[in-house]
Amino acid sequence: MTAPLTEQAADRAEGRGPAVRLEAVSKMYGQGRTGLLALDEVSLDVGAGEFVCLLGASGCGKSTLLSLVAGLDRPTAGRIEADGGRVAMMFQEPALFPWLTVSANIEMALRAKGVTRAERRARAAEFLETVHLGGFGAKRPHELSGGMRQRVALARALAQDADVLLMDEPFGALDAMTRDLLHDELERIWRERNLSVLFVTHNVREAVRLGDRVVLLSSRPGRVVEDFPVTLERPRRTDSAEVAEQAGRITDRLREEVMRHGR
Amino acid sequence: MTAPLTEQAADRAEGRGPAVRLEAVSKMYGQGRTGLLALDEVSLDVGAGEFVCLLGASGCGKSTLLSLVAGLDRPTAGRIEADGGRVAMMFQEPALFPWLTVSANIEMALRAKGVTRAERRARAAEFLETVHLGGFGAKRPHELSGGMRQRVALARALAQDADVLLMDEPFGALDAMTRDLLHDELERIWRERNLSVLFVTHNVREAVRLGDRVVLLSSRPGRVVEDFPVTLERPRRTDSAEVAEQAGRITDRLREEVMRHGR
Amino acid sequence: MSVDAGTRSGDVHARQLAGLDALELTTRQRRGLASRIWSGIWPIASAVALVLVAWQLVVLAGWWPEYVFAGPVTTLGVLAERLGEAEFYTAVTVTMRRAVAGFALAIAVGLVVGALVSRIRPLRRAVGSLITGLQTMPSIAWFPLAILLFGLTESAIMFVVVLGAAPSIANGLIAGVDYTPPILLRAGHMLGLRRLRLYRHVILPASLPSFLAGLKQGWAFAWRSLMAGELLVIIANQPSLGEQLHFARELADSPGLLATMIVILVIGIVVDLLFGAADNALRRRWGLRQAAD
Amino acid sequence: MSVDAGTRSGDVHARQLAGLDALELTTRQRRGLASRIWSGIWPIASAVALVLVAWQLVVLAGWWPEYVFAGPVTTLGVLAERLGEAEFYTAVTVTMRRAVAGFALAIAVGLVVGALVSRIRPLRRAVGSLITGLQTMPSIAWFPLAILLFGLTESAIMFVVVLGAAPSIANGLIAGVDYTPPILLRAGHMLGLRRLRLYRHVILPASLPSFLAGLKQGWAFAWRSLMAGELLVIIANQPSLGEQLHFARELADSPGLLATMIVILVIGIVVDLLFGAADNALRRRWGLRQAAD
Amino acid sequence: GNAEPAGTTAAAAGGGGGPAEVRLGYFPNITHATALVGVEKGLYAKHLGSGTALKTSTFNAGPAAIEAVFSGAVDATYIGPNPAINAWAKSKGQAIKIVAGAASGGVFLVVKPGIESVEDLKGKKIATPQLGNTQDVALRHWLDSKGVKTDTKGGGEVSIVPQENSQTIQTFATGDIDGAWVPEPFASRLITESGGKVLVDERDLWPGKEFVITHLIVRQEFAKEHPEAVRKLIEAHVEANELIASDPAEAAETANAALEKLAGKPLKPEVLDGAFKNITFTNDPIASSLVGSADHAVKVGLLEPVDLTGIYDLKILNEVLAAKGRPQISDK
Ligand SMILES: Nc1ncnc2c1ncn2[C@@H]1O[C@H](COP(=O)(O)OP(=O)(O)OP(=O)(O)O)[C@@H](O)[C@H]1O
Ligand SMILES: Nc1ncnc2c1ncn2[C@@H]1O[C@H](COP(=O)(O)OP(=O)(O)OP(=O)(O)O)[C@@H](O)[C@H]1O
Ligand SMILES: [Mg+2]
Ligand SMILES: [Mg+2]
Repeated sequence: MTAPLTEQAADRAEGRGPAVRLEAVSKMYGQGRTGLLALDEVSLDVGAGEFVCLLGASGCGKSTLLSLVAGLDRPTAGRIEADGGRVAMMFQEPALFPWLTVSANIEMALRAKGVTRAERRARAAEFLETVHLGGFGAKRPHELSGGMRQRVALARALAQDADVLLMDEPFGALDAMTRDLLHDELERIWRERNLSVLFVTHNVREAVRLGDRVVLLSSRPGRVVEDFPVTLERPRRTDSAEVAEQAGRITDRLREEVMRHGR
Repeated sequence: MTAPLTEQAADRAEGRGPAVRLEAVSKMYGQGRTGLLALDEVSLDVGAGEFVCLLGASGCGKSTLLSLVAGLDRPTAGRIEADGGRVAMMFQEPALFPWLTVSANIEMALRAKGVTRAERRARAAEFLETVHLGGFGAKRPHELSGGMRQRVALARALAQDADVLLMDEPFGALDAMTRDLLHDELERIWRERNLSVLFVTHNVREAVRLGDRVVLLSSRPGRVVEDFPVTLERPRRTDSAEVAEQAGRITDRLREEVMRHGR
Repeated sequence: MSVDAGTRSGDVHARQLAGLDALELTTRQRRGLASRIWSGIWPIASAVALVLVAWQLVVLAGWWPEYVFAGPVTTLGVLAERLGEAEFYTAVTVTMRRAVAGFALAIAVGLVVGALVSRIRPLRRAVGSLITGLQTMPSIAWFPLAILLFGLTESAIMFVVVLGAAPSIANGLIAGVDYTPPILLRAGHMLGLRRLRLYRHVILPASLPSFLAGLKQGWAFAWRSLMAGELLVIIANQPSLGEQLHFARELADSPGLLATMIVILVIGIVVDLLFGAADNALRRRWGLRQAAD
Repeated sequence: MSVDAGTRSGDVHARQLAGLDALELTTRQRRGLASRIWSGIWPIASAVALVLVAWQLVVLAGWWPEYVFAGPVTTLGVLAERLGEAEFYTAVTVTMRRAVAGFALAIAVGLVVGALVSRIRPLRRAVGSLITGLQTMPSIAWFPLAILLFGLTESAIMFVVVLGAAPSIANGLIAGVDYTPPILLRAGHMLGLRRLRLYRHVILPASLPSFLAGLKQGWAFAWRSLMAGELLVIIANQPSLGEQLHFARELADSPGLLATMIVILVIGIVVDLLFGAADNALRRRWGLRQAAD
Repeated sequence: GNAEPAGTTAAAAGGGGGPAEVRLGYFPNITHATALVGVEKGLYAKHLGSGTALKTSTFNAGPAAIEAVFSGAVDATYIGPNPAINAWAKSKGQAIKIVAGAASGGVFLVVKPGIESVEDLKGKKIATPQLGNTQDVALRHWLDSKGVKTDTKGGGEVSIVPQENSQTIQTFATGDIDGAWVPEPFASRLITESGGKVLVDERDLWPGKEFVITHLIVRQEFAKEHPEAVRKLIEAHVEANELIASDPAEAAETANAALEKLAGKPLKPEVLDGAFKNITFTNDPIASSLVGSADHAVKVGLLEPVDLTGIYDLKILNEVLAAKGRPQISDK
């Protein structure tokens, strides 16, 4: 069963189309016998200003879906519409430029928009503060820990000031506390900028904490299994009982799905 | 306060020394003003056959500690003793060899030990099954998803048949189900081989699910804040109430610690 | 705005994709064999045609008399005539044999030297820079030494070729080693690979792209050294391309010179295609190219 | 078994560390300046001493008369004498000026050609292999064309130098572009960098190591071409190293030839040190070397 | 022919009586002593006058000089017989003319001691400067005339190995070759340095003991446009040769000084003396030897038959000589 759009999302979407729409999108890597079907007729909308979380087993095609939406790859079949203006993406790896300092990495996001040098620097410092890395601007990526690199990548994605934000496990390498802090920051920015977010995570609570909807993908090939509206009032807390309860239900469904595929 | 060795660990350690012993180990990156103290007089034992989990905020020096133990880097001060024979390490990144197939990457672990070609192949296939990637042996790393790569790295580390296993967020990119399955596998192998494990994670429940002890590091510079023995009976379940309860206590302590550092 | 699989409209998203096309990032539909051959051939064919036309135009403009700068017709005539003679094939065979043998030797030497220099720090300090120094030494400077050591034999030619090519190959390897990602070295180390085995299983494969580039440069050096070296010892009954090139110039034989240059170019291009094939295979394996282009 | 910071004992763990030393993975204690200079100099000094001794021994063995193979004493005498003459410095200046100017031009040409060829697929198909083809073309083949186009001027020399060096530089850039990690390209693309800006901000910096290697090879080609090209036009009152090399050989002047070779080697080494410094800076920035070695 | 009145040229050149510049080429080589002395003593500049600048270029070998003539980068150059024949043949008689001779003689077959006769040469290796050049042809023709078989691929009873003269010095010393048919100063060097012995003096093989080793060629186009300039070059050339003839020792010194300037190193006194003694500096291009040498080359299979008729244009030289009251020179 596929859940209908939630009222909230329907509200938001009113008047204008969804920010991102996938219609029966399939993606095949390779061809013939050695080919691998990563996505199988996935249909999914992300309303304007909506926060959609994507859950699914490892290797089910979440990253693939994101790179299709970003236009980095072409679907084998189906249509993708992305009306939401500029798209920013945070990859599963930090993908920082090793030859630039941390600050310059973030400034690169502003460069394409013609921001002046001084302002770039100031904005980069701001975003570094946002991800709790103030004072690390002059370091190079290889001097950072894994989690710190991930946060720089987050800062870079946020600095782009895009309308659609695609995030691939952005908080995977962070401890619970830092994660909580960044949840708050992300929620704040999402609200302020009225962003549309497509957010991949393995942490069900995180998905419930952040999302307007939680979309569940099946194991390889990825297919939309279920679309859970999250109607809890914001601000939510990751360790609140309601989030835990909702997360529990989704986890059960996810487990069921994974088991069905014998994995 | 630092907790004493648990009885269990003390039992295990009886007769022989700890597998890994750190005595007042400090690590400074760089020098002088731009230098960064990553670890500050850390003392820590991992008993033979003990499973120790390491928790700490992002950037507090966990990976640094692991690479010191692995002998990949030298401490600025202090002593490290590693009596546990062969040491295997699973890095925070998968660090797979891009020019080798998945199977060959795993076989590389066996190569150093002079295992014959046919046996290497068979063992690699076995380990791929263990990490639920049977059938992916002929693929190359770039054809895998992030979580799949991490699992290959796990398979490679397990294939080394070492006595001490250092693991840096090995399950960070995995969904809860796959993670649970791999917890069971890891616990089984740990028991069978009587491994000594030093396991870095951000997931407190995971730490409680797996560890004999959970060691908490403070924020930068890393220092041992507290050493929680976990006496719950095995097999444990990540979603059991006892694990949740213990994890809650550790989380509180961790939060307190992180807050104290204003981060 | 929308993107259908296969077709594109002129909107922002499609333009992004077009941008990516240039990046060779997209996997593209596999085309028919005929169309792939065609797309492989037309650029080359049109480039050749363009060059020939431009050349003919220059000649027609009459800035220089034909005996100073021969036109394509004359030159291709001479070339065709040569292609009909057995001596041409002997010359190509002799030269290619020397080039391949010398290059193989240079690879062996370059590999050993590069491996040693890149891993042994005092050696690197001592002779690291000497390698580039040797590279800049013109072949003719070695001729006297070559003859002292080997007399008037083919070995003297080989000596010059190896001295020309080995430094490039060593340098390529050293650059590759220097830029091997440390994480892979650490991974190899943790897998218990030490020294030679670390070299063989981690460093060498990781340096392969750079090493391949070094090989390509090394080939160019080997070939140029050979062209010069073939004058060093002119061995009975062994015509060679270097000799032909030299004589064409000596005799102010413009069509002959141009014909020899074409032969050298064609050989160079064929060799480059071989390197290119190796390079493509490498990049495909490493996941650096995804399209079937 | 144990490892104290700073000291090592001969156990397993320490041996692992020793293995890593060779890997340059460990950060090491910063040593005193004197000891660092010493450790930089002794390998070079001992290498030079070794060569000189071996050379003298060969000469003492008396296999060849001194005028065929001069000994170090004679050679260094000639060299010292030259160092005392103004003409030597003029020659070095003239040659270096040409080398640097030609190389700079070659970089410009190589960069443009490399950039175009690496990004435009039909162009690559059309002329990609030609670049290596051109690289294998000996300098002397270009002489007639150089004189036709530029007469007996320094431009003719430059022409030969550029044709020698530009292909290497272009090839280095192309190799670098081909091996740019796709994830960085994707990241740049998502940051809104397209075409030229993607090139400038992502592809070029990512290709820098390979480009630098190409530059080094290009320098060697430029220099060799120059040594040959300086014979093309012997400009009055402008002595040059290429000329000196040629005349030393022409006159079968063994000490003169060896002295010139030493000068060429030293210049090559100095240039390599400059490249080495650039390379080290690059590697330090990229985190590819951590030790203060 | 001189179709253009001299006055026009003078007017066009601004009253200097010729082109603004005359570009002369030569080699830093003892057989080019005429040019070395003439340039060193300023004879060319003097004859050309103040309106016409002399620009000299030195070449390391024939091909570069011919390339320069073909491309119009030099107007006249001193050069050996082979490149001149090549230039004539390749351009089908359009590019150059030989307008004067410069040097004769100075070529020897130098061999290891112990080789006393042609018979002793059998099974030995003899070097020549280059396949198909005058010395190479001379050696082959001489051996042929003595009934010794050779071939152009290096086989036969005597193995002929073409190699650069500098290399010959080395290979003769190391024993890789047993003799060499080479011009000065290499012949003298083989004798003084490596104890070589002269087996044949090439002069003995030619009627009148004369054969061309260097002559002066001009670009036909240039000669057509500026016959006056050519005349002045030849006047200077003749004067240079006179100077050499009048005081050979002085001339040798001057030439050596010029060599030192150009090549960075003077010849050793004994080599200089030997070489200078063996070369005759003459205005006669010794046409018979050129034609004879070409015939020999055709005979031993190193040259396609080539018609050399018209390669000489000695009209101006003869006018200059006539003005000085000296005998005419034949182009046959
Ligand atoms: N470049 C590629 N070539 C071939 N197969 C690929 C490629 N990229 C991904 N795949 C395959 O597609 C499937 C989906 O991969 P994807 O990266 O989208 O998974 P994911 O859902 O992001 O998983 P994870 O949670 O582990 O990151 C996987 O089975 C993978 O093997
Ligand atoms: N090579 C290096 N050079 C300089 N500083 C470094 C280097 N590696 C790590 N650091 C610094 O040391 C500190 C600890 O890093 P480390 O990688 O050990 O953290 P971590 O605990 O593993 O963090 P995470 O959970 O984010 O992976 C960080 O502040 C980091 O900036
Ligand atoms: Mg993924
Ligand atoms: Mg870490």
